[in-house]
Order: sequence, then structure tokens, then C-alpha cells
Amino acid sequence: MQLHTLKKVTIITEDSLKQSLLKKIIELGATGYTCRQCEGYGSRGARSDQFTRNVEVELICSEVVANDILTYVSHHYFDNYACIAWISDVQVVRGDRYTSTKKS
Amino acid sequence: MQLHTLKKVTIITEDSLKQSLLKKIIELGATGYTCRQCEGYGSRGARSDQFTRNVEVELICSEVVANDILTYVSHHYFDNYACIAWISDVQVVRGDRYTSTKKS
Amino acid sequence: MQLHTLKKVTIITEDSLKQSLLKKIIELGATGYTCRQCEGYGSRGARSDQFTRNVEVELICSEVVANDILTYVSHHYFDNYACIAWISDVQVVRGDRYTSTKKS
Amino acid sequence: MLKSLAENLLTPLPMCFALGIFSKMIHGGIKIPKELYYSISIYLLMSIGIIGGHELAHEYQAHGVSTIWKPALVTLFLGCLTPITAYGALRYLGRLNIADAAGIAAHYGSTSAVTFIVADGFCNDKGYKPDGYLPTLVTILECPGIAVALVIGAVAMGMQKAAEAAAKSKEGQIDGAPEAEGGNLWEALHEVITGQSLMLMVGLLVIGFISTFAISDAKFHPYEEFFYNKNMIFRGALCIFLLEMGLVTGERLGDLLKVGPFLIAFGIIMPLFHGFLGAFLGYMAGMNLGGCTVLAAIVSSASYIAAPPAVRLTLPEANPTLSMTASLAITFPFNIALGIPIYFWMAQTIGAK
Amino acid sequence: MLKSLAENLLTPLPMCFALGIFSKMIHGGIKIPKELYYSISIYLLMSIGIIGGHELAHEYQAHGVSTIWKPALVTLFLGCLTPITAYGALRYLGRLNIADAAGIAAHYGSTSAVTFIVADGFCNDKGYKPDGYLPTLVTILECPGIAVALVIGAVAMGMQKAAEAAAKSKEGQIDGAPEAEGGNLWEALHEVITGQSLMLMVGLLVIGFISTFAISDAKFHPYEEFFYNKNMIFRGALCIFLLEMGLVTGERLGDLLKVGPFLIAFGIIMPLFHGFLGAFLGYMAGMNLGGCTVLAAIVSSASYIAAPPAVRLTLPEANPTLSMTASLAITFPFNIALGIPIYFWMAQTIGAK
Amino acid sequence: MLKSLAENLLTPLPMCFALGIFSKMIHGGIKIPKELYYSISIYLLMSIGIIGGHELAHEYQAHGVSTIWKPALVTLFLGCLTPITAYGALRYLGRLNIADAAGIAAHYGSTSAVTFIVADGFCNDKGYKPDGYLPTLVTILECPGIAVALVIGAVAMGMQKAAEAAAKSKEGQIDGAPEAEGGNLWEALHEVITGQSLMLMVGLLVIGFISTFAISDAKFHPYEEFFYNKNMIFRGALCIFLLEMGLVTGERLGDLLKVGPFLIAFGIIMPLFHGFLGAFLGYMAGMNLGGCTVLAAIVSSASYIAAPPAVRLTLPEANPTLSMTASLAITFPFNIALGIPIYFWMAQTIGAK
Ligand SMILES: Nc1ncnc2c1ncn2[C@@H]1O[C@H](COP(=O)(O)O)[C@@H](O)[C@H]1O
Ligand SMILES: Nc1ncnc2c1ncn2[C@@H]1O[C@H](COP(=O)(O)O)[C@@H](O)[C@H]1O
Ligand SMILES: Nc1ncnc2c1ncn2[C@@H]1O[C@H](COP(=O)(O)O)[C@@H](O)[C@H]1O
Ligand code: NA
Ligand code: NA
Ligand code: NA
Repeated sequence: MQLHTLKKVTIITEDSLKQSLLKKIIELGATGYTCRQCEGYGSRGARSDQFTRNVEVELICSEVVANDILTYVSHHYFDNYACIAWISDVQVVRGDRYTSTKKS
Repeated sequence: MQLHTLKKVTIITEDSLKQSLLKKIIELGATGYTCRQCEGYGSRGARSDQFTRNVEVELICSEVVANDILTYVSHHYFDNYACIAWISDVQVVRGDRYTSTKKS
Repeated sequence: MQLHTLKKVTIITEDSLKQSLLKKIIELGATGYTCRQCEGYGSRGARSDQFTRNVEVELICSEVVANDILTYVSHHYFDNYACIAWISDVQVVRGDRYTSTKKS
Repeated sequence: MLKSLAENLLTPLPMCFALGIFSKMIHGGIKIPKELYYSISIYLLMSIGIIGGHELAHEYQAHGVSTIWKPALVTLFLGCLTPITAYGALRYLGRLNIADAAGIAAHYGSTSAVTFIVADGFCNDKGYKPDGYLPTLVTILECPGIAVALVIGAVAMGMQKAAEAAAKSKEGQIDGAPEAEGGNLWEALHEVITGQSLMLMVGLLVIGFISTFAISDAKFHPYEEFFYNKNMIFRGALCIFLLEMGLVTGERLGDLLKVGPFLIAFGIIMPLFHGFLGAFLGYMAGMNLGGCTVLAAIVSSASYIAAPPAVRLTLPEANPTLSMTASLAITFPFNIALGIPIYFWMAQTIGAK
Repeated sequence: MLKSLAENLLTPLPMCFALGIFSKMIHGGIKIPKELYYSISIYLLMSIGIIGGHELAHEYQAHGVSTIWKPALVTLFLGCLTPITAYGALRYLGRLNIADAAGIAAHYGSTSAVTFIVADGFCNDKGYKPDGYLPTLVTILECPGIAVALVIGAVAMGMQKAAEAAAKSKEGQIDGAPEAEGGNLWEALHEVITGQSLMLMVGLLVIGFISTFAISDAKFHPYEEFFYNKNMIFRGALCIFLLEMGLVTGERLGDLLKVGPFLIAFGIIMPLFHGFLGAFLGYMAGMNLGGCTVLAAIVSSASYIAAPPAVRLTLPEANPTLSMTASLAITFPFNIALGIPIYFWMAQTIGAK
Repeated sequence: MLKSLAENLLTPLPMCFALGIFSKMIHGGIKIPKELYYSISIYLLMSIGIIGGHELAHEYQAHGVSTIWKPALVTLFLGCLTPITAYGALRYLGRLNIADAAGIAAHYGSTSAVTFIVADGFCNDKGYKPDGYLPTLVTILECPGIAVALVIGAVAMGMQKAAEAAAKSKEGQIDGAPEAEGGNLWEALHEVITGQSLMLMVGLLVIGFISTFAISDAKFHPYEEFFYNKNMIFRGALCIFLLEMGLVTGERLGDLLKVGPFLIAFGIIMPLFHGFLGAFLGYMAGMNLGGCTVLAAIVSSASYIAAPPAVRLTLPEANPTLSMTASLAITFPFNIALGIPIYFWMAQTIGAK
């Protein structure tokens, strides 16, 4: 069983942005994603009722794609929306599947 | 407070496999796990309605156990089921509790 | 886009401790957190029905704050409550925002 | 009128709302699962739709469109007028910036389905059944106000940016191409029109309308019983819903301090003004006393479901705390507790019967 | 018959289903919380069970087992036959591989509770109340078809693998020990038998049956009112449920292109054939017009709840998109919209009364 | 009495509970979404409250406080007594440690709303309607028992720690300042008083009481229909709720082995004793046969909703498996299945009518 070192990108932001964010993520070269709802608290206050839900998106991708996604998010979301984003290193099983050909 | 470096294994797969996967994980030497439901998208398309739910299983264990679990998953799940799996390094509080004696 | 290396703290414990834990986390210098409900299994058995729910709290902070939080958790929770906690390294976008001034 | 006010306040619905606020104030433990809240709101929207369609069909069978077209036009007119009055008040009296003014105006241009439901129940309980086409008017009112406010916002922002760019270029600064925001506007309007609330209401309205013709009233009866708003399920579900609304409102009471006195005054005076317009024009259009009251209530009410995501998408600079606090923590409770009896009294004074 | 078709299509239930499809087609925002969907399906299954048990007890009190045993045997026979016919058609006409053919056959061998409910409502609305033991037949039909199809699949796969192994060993290749798949088969069958749908239906059937003897009808009355399928709650819940089914179906319309014309034809012709068998054998067994229609509907329907996980476990190579598209996006809407009136007409033509 | 037992066991409610246990025993797939469980429990608590307030208002209108004050005092007395008897039995007969004894005593000092509901239904079905102020007594019983037990626990632990510290300091060890646990005690009591169950019951009780005076019975009628406990929705929701309680209980059956024979005996004998006290004192206070039975049932019942988090916060050393197993897997099913008919028989034997 072979492991590939890839990047895991995590983005937590307002639930109403979910659809457009997911679309953009795929456009930027990700091969997939996993998402779930969550509550949170940050500089824009508590986000825990039905009018202020958060969504968390997690995806495995190459470093290049990770950078593109984070750049997009930081340009389009950070000024006006509740948002946090980070990356970390992970060892992925059959990881070659998650580095799409759109972006090397 | 002492920290131990251990492995965190993350497996995202079809919800209908949950019971047998959890049983197997314990058999393979894990001392516990945490799981939650999630939506996702990948090579087998979108998995976000009540007929195609995903489950995410996360567990802290020793490297040996982590390897055994990932090997099992990659042999039994990858061909026919929607599945992604990765490991990463974490520093665990009182981490000696999570390296069971079944597997060193 | 600049990334800062920070710590991600993850705490999984009994849902009934949620409010007091979140309050404490902010007191100890965190600038925010994200949380969600989850099921789990560990040394205190299965925690998956409505009387034994788990909550998972995740937060990005400086190493100092991370240590304080983990120390607090290990002193107050580990003896009597179902609990697991770990930290890992992450690269955070505009990460300077998450190192509060309360604790350097 | 005072007696009417007290009587309204001491029924289970407003008291459940108050219980929710109280629970939040003392940090109490009442917690309604989100899924229950969503389920009830789906049920309420479907109810408005299917029963509205059923009554519209009866109205149509009895009078054709003769009784309906005037109220419908009046409602459409009010839907386009109220965001303009609201924007004017916010921008020029309140000195809010463009984005905030347009964002709040979008909320007050649209409507709150629960306010409709409570007003409808109030009139029925008083024995003044509103005209049967009222639910249809709610669906007419949902969308245009949001569109008008968002267009106002987009145009005003465009002009402001152009002015700023001109100023900058005089100063010799180089400016990047302004981003096309028009795309977002269309996207936002599409989202309102195909959004949950409008689709459920309009969809079920059509279903209720068609099936009234297709099947006998006896066969329609179980649906009517389930969805009818004087009925047990409806009232019970509404109790729980208002309890949750109270919890959400109570959570936001602290924001009242942040938004300042102007917005608090706006959240009370604007609905009174819009409500008066609604009652008056409704009366002109030939609506009955219950109908005028309910029209006033829905025109005066502010949206907190359809408008917020549309505004968030089109005017991201607008501060959502301002609009949510105004519509949810000021106007909604004001209408539920005091507004509706006042609109009733207005309509009565004007002469509606 | 055409009038009957139109009349069926223009009632709220199919129109709610259509609204769901429409909403998905225009990317609309209607969203039913999963928990509401699960809650309603629990309610529907419990309804089938408890009211079915109640009616079975009445039937038993009136006639003993004399009227029931023939329909029960016929149902059991059809439950074992339909997966075989389906497998044959898929494998030899459609040239699908073993896993896919057996997987889809398992779906068509089992049954869809909602199709039962809609068919039952249809007959009641027409004034032809089905025999009281029909819910019992649904529970009989749930399981055997899945078992038969999975066994066919396991045996055929075993033979194929043996053949392949033989071929390989001739070529001199060394083959690892074939994995025992029998364990999975038992596990899968256990999962079907102890699965949510069967346990709720059978459990409540027993409860309804016993308590009909133990307590007076007056005391049973509140349960009957809550769970009875002509009633307000039942109909209302079903509206919401079918709306969600429409959303799920709409989501899968794109898959229709992927599955190809054979499976689309299969999803329409197979139920017509199975439905005819059901109506005919039901008539032979002495069932009334409503009963024959409903039996036809449930025999023709395909499972999308009990079968999928069992197939997933036993025949992992089977492509779930094929079976779900066929049963959910083709056969289910076909039956709801057109099939049921056709089965009614079949039963009437055969001579059932 | 045996017939009464059998009759009680063969009604849908206990059988649904049994189905849940059975499903867990055979690892069956019945699964009730948590949100549905929470929703139903909110509904049940609101029902107890609003109907209780409504009936209290009627009682008050008819007799002032003359009929109510004695039962209320008796209930308060029992609420303070039962945790003491329970603590005594657990600590001195069962030799449990302080934390466990006090923790379990807190559960048995409080009450189980569902036991109230089932007992109330039992009496109504038998034709002995309990006094209208019974729901009020439930709210009185919820809190004091928890408070008393937690105070006992805190004091006993404090004394024990002081003794240990004294012993240690004699041995020359240096001891850190003992942590103040008083804060936690107040926090825990605040959490019980402002917790979901008490706030919903008391809140709706007040709402039901006030609105009975404010609005006509005709206008109150839809609320009564929705929330009334002999009604279809109530009974149906209760079926589903008890099914889930059965699942939760079944999950814990394995723990019965762990907790040992003493706790099992305690979980049956203690309620019988408390139940007898309830029936007797209720009779002394002038309550009717139904009322005495229900008072016995609620006094004997153990809390599994309000008590656990309070105990967890104040006595973290207490093992939650012990208290949950006793109250949920022993006392609750015992009361539902056998206890309630026994209390009825006790009350009848004592002379209540
Ligand atoms: N320090 C943090 N650690 C973890 N999550 C955070 C943190 N700060 C913010 N978040 C999450 O990001 C969301 C938006 O943050 P903000 O934009 O700061 O309001 C919050 O609602 C939280 O869910
Ligand atoms: N690149 C990715 N990043 C994160 N999650 C993924 C990714 N690809 C797949 N997944 C998750 O794994 C599930 C199965 O993936 P697949 O087998 O590729 O369809 C998906 O439904 C997602 O939840
Ligand atoms: N090895 C593990 N890996 C991941 N999560 C764990 C592990 N052990 C325990 N947990 C989680 O922590 C909770 C408390 O653990 P414990 O205190 O060991 O019962 C469990 O319910 C799980 O959600
Ligand atoms: Na408005
Ligand atoms: Na079938
Ligand atoms: Na008690």
C-alpha cells in the first residue's frame, strides 16, 4: 500500500456560500471534496443558529491546486464573509488519484 | 502534560459500510474512534442525499495499526465502493492510552 | 497569500461539557473555535445515543494557547469524563489574526 | 383598541414567542432542533400555498378575476414602492451607507410568511375572515421588493464607484477594471425566485388551485384538514415555531444596542407607515376588513428568510447584523404583538368592513 | 381509462412529486431535511403495520384464515418469481453482467411501500376499498425477492469464477483461494430481515393485531386516527414525502442518459408484466378489485430502501447507479403516474369486483 | 389485578417499547432520528404544560386553591423525602460510594415525564380521570429532589475530604487548598431550573393558565386538540417515542450485568416504596383514584433527562452507567409495564375513589 504526501485544505465559511464555493473548487482543479455543517465562533461573532450556519469543506489536492484555492478564498471571502482557511500535510492512500490533470 | 506523536487515520466511505468498518477497526487494534456523517463528491459522483450518504471515521492509533487499517481498507473498499483514506501526524495528550497491546 | 504555521487543537468530549469548555477556551486566549456533534467509541464505551453524545471542538491558535488549553483539559476532564485531545501543525491563511494578544 | 391589544398578547402564540425570548434572557435550556424548525417552516409554506390555491379556485369559480385583479395590482405596486421608501429613509434620514441601506430595504420590500399567518389567525379569531386570495398576494409580495432594492443598491454602488474612480484618476492613480457585479445580481434574483419559500408557496398554490378543479371537495378534505390554518396541527406547529422565533430573537436582543436608536425607530415607524399604505390601498381595491388588515401586516413586515441570502450575495459589504436585527428583533415582534391589532384598527377606521 | 389517468395525475400527491422534479430541473431551492424524510418514512411504515394488523384482526375475526391463505401464497409465489423473470430479462435480453442483473433483480423482486400507499389511496378514492389483509401482503413481499436474486447472483458468480479459474489454471496461472462470499450473503439477508422497513411493518402489524383483541375499538381509536391512511396526517405527510421523492428523482434524471434505452424500457415494461401477473393471480385468489389493483402495484414496484444496502453488501461489483435509476427514476414515477390506473383497468378487465 | 396487568401490557404503547428492546436484542435496524426524538419530547413537555395550565385554570375557577394546596405540599414533601430515602438505601444497604449514591438519589428524587404521561393515559383509559392539577404536580416534583441529593452529595463529600485531609496532615503530608465545589452546585441547580424540561413545562403551564382566562374555550380549542393527551397526535407521537425509549433501553440491557443484583433490586423495590408513599399521601390530601395512581407513578419514577447533566456537573466522580441503567433500563420499564397497574391497585386498596 503506497502513500502519497498531499495537501489537505480546510475552509470554514458561511453556509450560503457553499454552492458557489464547491463549484469554484472543482474549477480550480480539485477532484473531489467532503463537506459538513458546523457551528462556530470568531471575529464575526457566534454562528450557530439557522440564520448563521457554517459549512466546513475539506479536500485533498496537490500543493498547486491548494494554493490556487486558498488564493481565491482569501481574495473573495475574507473581506466580507465569515471565513477561516488552512492547509496541512497528509499521506493519502492511492494519492495519485487526487492530483487532477487540469493543474499539474 | 506530555504529548505523544501518533497517527491519525481518516476514512471517508459509504455509510452502509459503517458497522462492518467500525468492527474491523477495533479488531485491527484501534482503541477507539470518532465518526460523523458528511456529504461529498469524488470519482463516483455526488454523495449527498439519503440514498448516498458518506460516513467519516477518524481514529488515533500507532503507526502499525494505522498501516493495517489502511491496508485493509485499500484491499476491501477501493475497488467497489466510494472511499478515500489518509493519515497524518498528531501530538496526543496522554497518548500512551491509544496504542493498544494487541498490536505493538 | 501568506501562510502562518499555527497549532490546531482538537478536543472530543461529552456534549454536556460543551458550554463550559467553549467559555474556558476563549478565556485561555483562543480567538475562535468550530464545533460539531459526533459519535464515538473509546475507553468509556460507545457514545452514540441521545444520552451520550460527543462534541468535537477544533480551534486554531498559537502554541502557547494550545498548551494552556490542553493542560486545562487534561487536568479537569481526563479523570472523570470521556475525552480525547490532540494537536497538529497547520498553515493558516492570514494566520496572524488567530494569535490573540491576551497570551503572547 | 387597548383591550384588543391585551387580548392579542395573551393568546398562546405571542406568549410562546415571549417564552422563547425569556428563555434566552435567563440563558435557559430550551432548544428546538434546527430540523424541526425547517420542517415546520416547510409545512407552513406548503399550507399557505395549497389552502391559498384552494381558496383562490373558489374565488375564481364565484367571481372570475373581477375581485382579484385590483388587490393583485395594489400588492405589486406596494411591493415596488416599499423598498424605495425604506431605502430613502435609511439613506437620507439614517445616513447609512449604500450597501446597508439597500440591504435593509430589500428585507422591508419583501414579506414575512409568519406575520401573514399570525395576522390571518388574528382576523379569523375576531370573526373577520380575510378574502380568500390573500395567500396569493403573499406570493406576489415576496419577490419584487427584493429585486427593486438590489437594483437600487447595484446602481448606486456603480455610480459611487464611478465617481471614486474618476476622483482617483484625477489624482493620477491607476485603477483596475471594476468587477462586473451584474452577474451576481441575476444570480441573486434567480435564487429568490427559485428559492424554497417562493417555490413551495407558488408550487402548492398551483397544486391547490388545479386539484380543486380536478377532484371533489370531499377528496380534497384530508389535505385541507392537514394544512388548514385554523386547525389543530397548524396552530400547534405555529406554537413551536414561534417559540423558536423567540429564541432566535432573544439571541439578538444584545444587537439592539449595537444598531443604535435610528434603526430601532425605523423598525417600528416604517412598518406603521407601510401598514397604513397597505390598509388604505387595500380598502380602495375593495378588500374586506380582514383582508385590509392582513395586507397591511404583510406589506409592513420584513423578510428574514428570502432576503438575507440574496443580499449577502449581491451586496456583500452590507452588514447582516443590521438587517437581521431590524427585521427579526424589532419589526417582527412589534408586528406580532402590537402591529396587527393596530392595522386592524387602521383598516376599521378607514372604513373597511 | 384516459380520464382516470388525468384524474390521478391532477391530485395533490403526484403533483407534489412533479413539483420536486421540477424544482431540481430548474436548480430550485426546495430542500427537505433528511430527518424529516426519515421521520415520515418511519411514520408511514408504522402506519402500514399497525393499521394492517388491525384490519387483519378484523378479517381474522370475521373469516378466520379462509380468505387470507390463498392471497398470501400467491404473494409469496410472486415474490419468488419476479426476481427470476427480472434477472432473465436483464441478463439475456439486456446482456447486463451477472452482478448488475442480479442486483437490479433484487430491487424488482422486493417492493416499494410508498407505491403501496399511493395505490391503496387511489382505490379508496375510487370507492373500491382493497381487502384488509393487503398490508400483510406487503410485508410478505418485502424479503423473498431479494433473497432469491442474491442467491442467483451468488451462484452465477461462483460458477463464472470457477470457470475463469479453470481457464486460468489451464494456462498455468496460480490462483489464490477464492474468498468465501457466502458469509456476506447471510449477513445481507439478516440485514434485510432485521432491517428498519421490515421490522417496523411486521412489528407494528403484530402490535396492531394483538391490541385489536386486547383493547376495545374505542381505545384503539386514537391510534387508528393517527395512523389511518385516509386521514389528514397521513395524506399531509405523504405530500411532503412525495415532494422529497420528486427531489431525489429529479436529481437522478441526468442518470437516465447513462443507463441507456434498454433499462428505461425495462423499467416500464417489466412492471407492466409483473403488474399483470399480480392482478391476474390476485383475481384467481379471490381478491376484490381494489385488492387486485394494489397487489399488482406492489408486485410491479421496485424497492429502493431495503434492497440497495443488501445488494451493496453481497454484490459490490454491481453498479448502484443502474438499479437506483431504474427503480427510483423510472419505475416509481411510472407507477405513481400511470401504472396504478393501468393496473386498476387490468384488474377490472380481468373481472375483479 | 393480573387481568389489569395483562391488559396494560397488550396495548400499543408498551408493545412499541418492547419492539424497541427486541430490535436492539437481535441487532435490528430500527433507528429513530435523534431530531425526531427531541421533537417529540418537546411536544410532550409542551403538552403537559399547556393542558396542565388549562386544567389548573378550570380547577382554580371552580374551587380556588382549596383543592390544590394540600396535594402541592404533599408533592413538595415527597420531592424532598425520596432522594433521602434513596440515598440512605444506596449508601448504607448497597454500600455504594458517596458520589454514586448521591448521583442515583438525584435521579430518583426527580421524575420522568413519560411515566406521568403513560400513567395518566392508563387512568383515563380505565375511566378514572386524574385530578386536573396533576401536571402542575409534575413540575413541582422535577427540581427539589435533584437539589436535595446534590446537596447531600456535596456535604458528604466535603466531610469525607476534610476527614482525609485531617488524616493526611497528621501523617505530615501537605495538602493543596481544596477546590471550591459550591460554584458547581449552584451552576448545576441553575441548569436544572432553567433546563429544557422545566422551562417548557412551567412556561407552557403559565401560558395555558393565562390564556384560559384571556380567550374563550372555543378559541383555545385548536391548541387543546393538538396537545391533548387522549388525542390522536399525542398517542401516535407517544408510540414513536416509546419505540425509541425501547431502543435506548435495549442498548443498555448489557449494562444490567455490570451494575449487579443490588441495583436491580433497588430499581424495582425503591419505586414500589415511593409509589406507596405517593398513593397514601395523595389519598390523605384528598386526591381521586386516578390522581393517587399518577402521583404514585411520578413519585416512584426516576429522571433520565433533567438529572443526568446536573449530576455530571456536580458529582463528576459518579459513574453515569449506574444511574442511567437504574432509571432507564430498570425503573422506567418496570413502571410502564407493571408499576402503574400496581399503584392503581394500591390506591384502590387504600380507599381512593
Ligand atoms: N481560531 C479559530 N479556530 C477555529 N475556527 C475558527 C477560529 N476562528 C474562526 N473560526 C471559524 O471560522 C468562522 C468564521 O470566522 P470569523 O470570520 O473570524 O468570524 C467561525 O464561525 C468559526 O467557525
Ligand atoms: N479530493 C478529495 N478531497 C476530499 N474528499 C474527497 C476527495 N475525493 C473524494 N472524497 C470523498 O470521498 C468520497 C468517495 O470518493 P470517490 O470514491 O472518489 O467517489 C467522496 O464522496 C468524498 O466525500
Ligand atoms: N483512539 C481514538 N481515536 C479517535 N477517537 C477516539 C479514540 N478514543 C476515544 N476517542 C473519542 O473520544 C471519546 C472519549 O473517549 P474515552 O474517554 O476513551 O471513552 C470517544 O467517545 C471517542 O469519540
Ligand atoms: Na414588506
Ligand atoms: Na416487485
Ligand atoms: Na421520583
